Amino acid sequence: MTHSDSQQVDSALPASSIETSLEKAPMLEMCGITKRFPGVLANDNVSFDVRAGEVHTLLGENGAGKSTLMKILYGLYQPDEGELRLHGKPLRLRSPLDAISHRIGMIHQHFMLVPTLTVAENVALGLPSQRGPLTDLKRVSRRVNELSDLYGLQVDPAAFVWQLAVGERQRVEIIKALYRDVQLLVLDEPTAVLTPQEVDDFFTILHEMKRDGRGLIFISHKLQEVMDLSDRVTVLRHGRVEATTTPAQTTRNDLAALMVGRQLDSATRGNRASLTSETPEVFSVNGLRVAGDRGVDALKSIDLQVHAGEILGIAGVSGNGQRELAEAVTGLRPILAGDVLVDGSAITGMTPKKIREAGLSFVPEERMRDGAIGDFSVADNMVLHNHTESQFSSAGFLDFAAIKTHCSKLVQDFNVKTPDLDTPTKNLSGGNIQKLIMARELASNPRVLIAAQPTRGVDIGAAEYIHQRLLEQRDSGTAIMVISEDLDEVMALADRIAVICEGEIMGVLDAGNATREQIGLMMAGVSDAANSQRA
Amino acid sequence: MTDVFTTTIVVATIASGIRLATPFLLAALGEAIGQRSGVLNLGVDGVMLLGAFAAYFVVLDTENVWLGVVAGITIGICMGVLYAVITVFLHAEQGVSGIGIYLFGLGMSDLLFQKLVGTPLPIDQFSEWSVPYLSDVPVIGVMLFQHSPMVYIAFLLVPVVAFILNRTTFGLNVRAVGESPESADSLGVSVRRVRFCTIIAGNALAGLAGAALAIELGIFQQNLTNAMGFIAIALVYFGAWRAPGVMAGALVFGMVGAIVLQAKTLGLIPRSASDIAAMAPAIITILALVVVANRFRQPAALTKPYFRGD
Amino acid sequence: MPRSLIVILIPVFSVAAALLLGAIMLLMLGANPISGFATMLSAAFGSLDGFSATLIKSIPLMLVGVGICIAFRANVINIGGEGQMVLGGLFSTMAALALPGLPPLLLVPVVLLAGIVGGALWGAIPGALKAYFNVSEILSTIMLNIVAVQLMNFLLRGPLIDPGEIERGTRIPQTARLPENSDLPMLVDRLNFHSGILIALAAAICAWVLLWRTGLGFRLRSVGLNPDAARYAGIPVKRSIVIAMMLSGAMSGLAGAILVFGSESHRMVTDGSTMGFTGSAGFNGIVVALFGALHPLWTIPSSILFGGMLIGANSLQRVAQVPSALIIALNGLIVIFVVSTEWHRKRLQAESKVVNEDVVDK
Amino acid sequence: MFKKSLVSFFAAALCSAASMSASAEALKVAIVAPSASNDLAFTQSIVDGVNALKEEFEIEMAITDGTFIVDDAAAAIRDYAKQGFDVVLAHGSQYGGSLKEIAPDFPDTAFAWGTSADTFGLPNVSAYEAMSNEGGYVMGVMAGKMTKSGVIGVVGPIEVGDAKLYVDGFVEGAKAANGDATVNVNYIGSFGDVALAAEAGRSHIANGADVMTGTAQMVVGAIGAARSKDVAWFGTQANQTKLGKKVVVASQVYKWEVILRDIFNDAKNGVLGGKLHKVDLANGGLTIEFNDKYSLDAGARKAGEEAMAAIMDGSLKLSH
Repeated sequence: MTHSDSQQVDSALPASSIETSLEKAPMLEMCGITKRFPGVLANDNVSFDVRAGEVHTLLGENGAGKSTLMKILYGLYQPDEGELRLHGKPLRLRSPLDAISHRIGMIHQHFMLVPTLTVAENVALGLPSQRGPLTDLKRVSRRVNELSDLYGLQVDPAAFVWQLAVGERQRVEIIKALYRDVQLLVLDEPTAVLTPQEVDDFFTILHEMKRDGRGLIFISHKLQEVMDLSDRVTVLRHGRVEATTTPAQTTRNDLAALMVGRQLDSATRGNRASLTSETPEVFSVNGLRVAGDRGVDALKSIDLQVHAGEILGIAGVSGNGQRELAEAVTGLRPILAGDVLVDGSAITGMTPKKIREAGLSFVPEERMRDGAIGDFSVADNMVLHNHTESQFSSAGFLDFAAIKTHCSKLVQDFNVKTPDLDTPTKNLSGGNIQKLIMARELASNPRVLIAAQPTRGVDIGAAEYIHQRLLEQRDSGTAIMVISEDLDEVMALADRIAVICEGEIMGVLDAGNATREQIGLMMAGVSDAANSQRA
Repeated sequence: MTDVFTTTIVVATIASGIRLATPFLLAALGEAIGQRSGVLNLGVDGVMLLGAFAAYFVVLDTENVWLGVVAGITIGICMGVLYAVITVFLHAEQGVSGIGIYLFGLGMSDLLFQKLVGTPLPIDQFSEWSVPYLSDVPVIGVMLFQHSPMVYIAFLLVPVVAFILNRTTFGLNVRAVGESPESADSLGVSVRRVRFCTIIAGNALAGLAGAALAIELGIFQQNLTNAMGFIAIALVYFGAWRAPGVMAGALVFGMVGAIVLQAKTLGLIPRSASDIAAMAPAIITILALVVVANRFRQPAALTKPYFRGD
Repeated sequence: MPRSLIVILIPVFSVAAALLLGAIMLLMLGANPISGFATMLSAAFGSLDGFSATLIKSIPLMLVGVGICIAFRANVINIGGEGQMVLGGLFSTMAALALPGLPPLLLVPVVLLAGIVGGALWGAIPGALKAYFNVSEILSTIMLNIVAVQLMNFLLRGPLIDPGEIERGTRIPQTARLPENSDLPMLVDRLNFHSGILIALAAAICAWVLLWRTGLGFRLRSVGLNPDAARYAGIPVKRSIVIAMMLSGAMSGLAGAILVFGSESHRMVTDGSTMGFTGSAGFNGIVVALFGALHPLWTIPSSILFGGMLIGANSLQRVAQVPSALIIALNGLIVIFVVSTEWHRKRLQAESKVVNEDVVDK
Repeated sequence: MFKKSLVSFFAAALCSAASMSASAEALKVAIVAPSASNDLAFTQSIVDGVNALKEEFEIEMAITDGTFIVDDAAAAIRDYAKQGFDVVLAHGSQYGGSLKEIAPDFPDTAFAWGTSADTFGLPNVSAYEAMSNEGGYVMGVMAGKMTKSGVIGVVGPIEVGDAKLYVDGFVEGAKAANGDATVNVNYIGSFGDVALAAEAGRSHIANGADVMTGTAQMVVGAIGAARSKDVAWFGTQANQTKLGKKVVVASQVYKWEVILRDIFNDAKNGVLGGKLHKVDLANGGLTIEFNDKYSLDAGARKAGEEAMAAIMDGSLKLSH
């Protein structure tokens, strides 16, 4: 089923046409790379190259082998087979230090910044100092300022990284790379934390770097960005190269098909919920004020309402209070002011257990940290929240037979692929773990469901399935709040969209006629757009 | 008359507090360096004991206190290599392996003492060294500038350690490795090498602390340190992982001990309550930990072994 | 199969390596290692007397070890076993002194319960400090050990002292002989082999049931493995940490009570140090639990083995004049070797599992 | 079966290695003591005592030292009794409680314990004690005469037993010799904390003490302080001159052989206990050993010797 598709695409893109469009000799080549881990073939004879002044995108689902390949390029892993060549010469990278000495840089998806150090210290880290054993932060700061001016990256070298917003942290990462004068830079999903407008600025910087003759490897699964930015695109699947092509020679749908291995159905979006003034308001948040981790208010008096049978999407750039919102309404974070109501009665300040009993379920954003216990079995994780209920325990002792029966039903209902119920959950794929969590949270048919980043890092097949289940749940009358940084997801799922920025709701839009641009502006903190909409 | 008497007592108490603080300070500075790079070493007390025995044995043999100091540091370095191999290369759980080091040091120092020495013969002690000019200053002179050389070394190490941590490339690496080893690794800083160095430096200081103690006392005995190493670890938390803070902690601990001791000597504390008074340093440390734990965060990677690529 | 065998054999090999080092040390001490180990073996397991002494010695190790297991499963490292044992001893002693008239059937459970309460209380303090004030339990337990020993000295020198000691003016810091009704019943009178071992075995089994068969154990383990996920699922994480430390302390407290009521002297004595009362069981229990893979049931054979080592060490000292400090050093080496190989054992175990999953998948 | 034969093989191998050819008449004496047998203090005194009698009696001696865990000591006592030792010396007052329970199980074994004055009314238990307040008094008198600053320091462990007796005697003597002298007593609360004992010594010196004493094994720290500041020191339990050749004035030394002789003779004659034994100045069980290298003020020494004589002839009664 999969091979015929990929072959079709391959035949549509003869290798010769690629050659003609980019004649320059490659700066870096990775030839026939194979990397095995116990039980996994992460890279299977992968070949990949980058030319100076080019953006070469690496596209693929989670687990397709992108990060392994890039870790090999950065000296973090050694390939089992294959070799690297830089400017035609064989290259052996034993550690990041080797990569750095060859002016290869990497901006990781999770920023590699030390929060307790200043910007200048982070930039200086790992570099020899002009003053021998002593640090030379003055000189570093000067150079940081120069680079800021040159590329338009405003950053205060004396600021501590923990004080910086996410966008600023990314700038620090870019400055780190520029300071080291990288000739080759790997960018791992760099736009995930940016507003659409910030993405534009970011692309300008990348174009600037291309013009300097640097080679850029761009890793993303946002197909539109890939089409906009790339000179070439290589698609990885199951550790193998599916195709290398250019945006001019392909389409978004073709890329998606290559990535997933089959043609995707066009978005299966059910009808929008039809809300009338009579639709009961099941979940609401009034004047909610919540403190962030650093003591500053993360949420500044926000109001939200979700009706029965409705999905409210919360859109926004990461770190604008989404996490705090989810934690506050689920009882995991103290509330400074305001109320949270389920069916009109306040659940403010209750323990998470009481809140769950009031009919609120929660799919957390960090599934392996907050959603499930990796070392627990599938069955244990299924009853994590309700093992005390009389159906599963009596007199404090757990009834394993009842738990097993309950779980095997859920595993079937939600199509969780697991060898058995005793398998440690960490051995499942991300998609299956997320399905497990969904099964657990929906098993009680909750009045309210809070789903944070429900499909982040999940393969496309599982994501489709999860979206389908969310829509079904909505249709059965649950009030659902989907918090997502993936604007496409919010626009596809939500009936109404609330945009959050710096702890404030910039406005609530009707999903039917909201545009990306409008939402993008609101994500950046412009609320005017919303005002006109509200009427 | 009473005024002079009181001043003398205050001066003596403070000087006594400084002396009591010295071995704690040395050990705690070493522990702080290790912890800033993300390594907890619960074996300090064991290393101190081995350092103390090594110093005692060498001074007994050579009658040269400085050779004893060298012996203490050397044994500390050896134990540091052992601990570094265990925790950095073999990824052992730090809390428990530290207990292993402690038990090993506790047993081994006693075993060696019984077999190699037996009778607790006295050894040469440090002679006090008065700082020229400064020691003649009234009050302050006696209090601060008439001590054994170890006291000066310990307190001079405070700015040295602070300087290394805050102003040098190595210190920058240490702080980065303790907070975010993956970030440091991604920039080519070898997490292993940094931790190896800090562990060895920390254990060398623990060995030195033991040597300082044994030579200061002029004697060795089974379990000479009496859990000092564990208290030194607590002082690192007390001092929020900063050298001056650690110094403050050691001084508070030493001063409380000295005040209790002085009060007992003068009969200000009834003998029936002397056990209760002996709890004071521990209780004060717990209270301080409560305050510090909420104000300061420990190095984020503390106790966490680093695996590349996770 | 070979891989899973390796997984089992690694800790055995690491202990063997430590013992080999111990043999080298014996040689350097001028003792024949073979006859040295033989002395230890025969003293600890070679006769009924020796074996009963070994079992008696293993009681506090077993109880403290089981407590360590419980705490460790909730990701709390309890280094306060020493202090908790002291408090257990003090509370049970006070109960026996306060209620001398009760019949044995009542008094024995009462004093043991008092010991449990004392230990639990001393464990709950660092638990609460960790849960609510973010104070590292490693440090607070160490400090509380210091406080406990001074408390013991104060009470045994003052309020609890044997009135006879005041009369005679000798003022040995010990209580009067505790009421005979509170003596632990003997299993074999001739060997002074008391029923404490049954209590310890029962406690180990209870701990296993608690951890793997009850909702409370489920919650403790989930908090230990992933406090964030536990919190999200509505499990009270802070309370669970306090409970884990309380249970752990209770085990040590029980050990302290058994030390008092199963002792030859049937009274509580202090030499001014915790070690004099506990025999370092609070620390050795960590070694025992670790060697027992932090599993309450494996802690049983582990504690008997280490109990035997301590008995053997005493006889080694008597027979071959090898200081028993050797055994402390050897215990340290065993910890070091076991912990150093632990990560590799786990990795091998995980790898063999991953391979198995693949087989199942296909 | 196999196991048993293996064990017996090892046991046999062991016996041949460890046992000495003991004649039938040899008196088998076992010592159980809390600290090391070469500690220059309490434990060494009893070992030296038994050794001193080796010429008079044919003695086979076994020692279990460093037994600060009371129950381990109890196990050792029981074990020696089982093995058929004639005399078992429980050398530590904290062992009394255990001995009281063990002794009735072995009516044919002679037990002796100290320091104490309590035989529990058992026919096979003797108690022995050292009137250490007597030597303490004598040295207190010398200290009172010697002091120029008028301040004397005492470092004690915990205020119990033998330590308390010695300190009380010393304070009494010092006060008797020099009514104006201040005697600062500091019980540091531990038998083991050498560093604290050292600092307690320094604290005395800082408060003006020019003569010090102290008792229990942690005083080696305080002697170190005395040594580094050249402050005179009086020792007890064993001759402590080795610990400070320049500062130790004199030591009260326990000569347990004086009473052990009686105990051994009794045991040979079938009297297993029920007696109280005392070492004191009068019976020569306590002696004051002076350090020849220390030039002691003749007046002070004379005052001390006079006090000693007065105690020995009974003309001076101490308050204890």
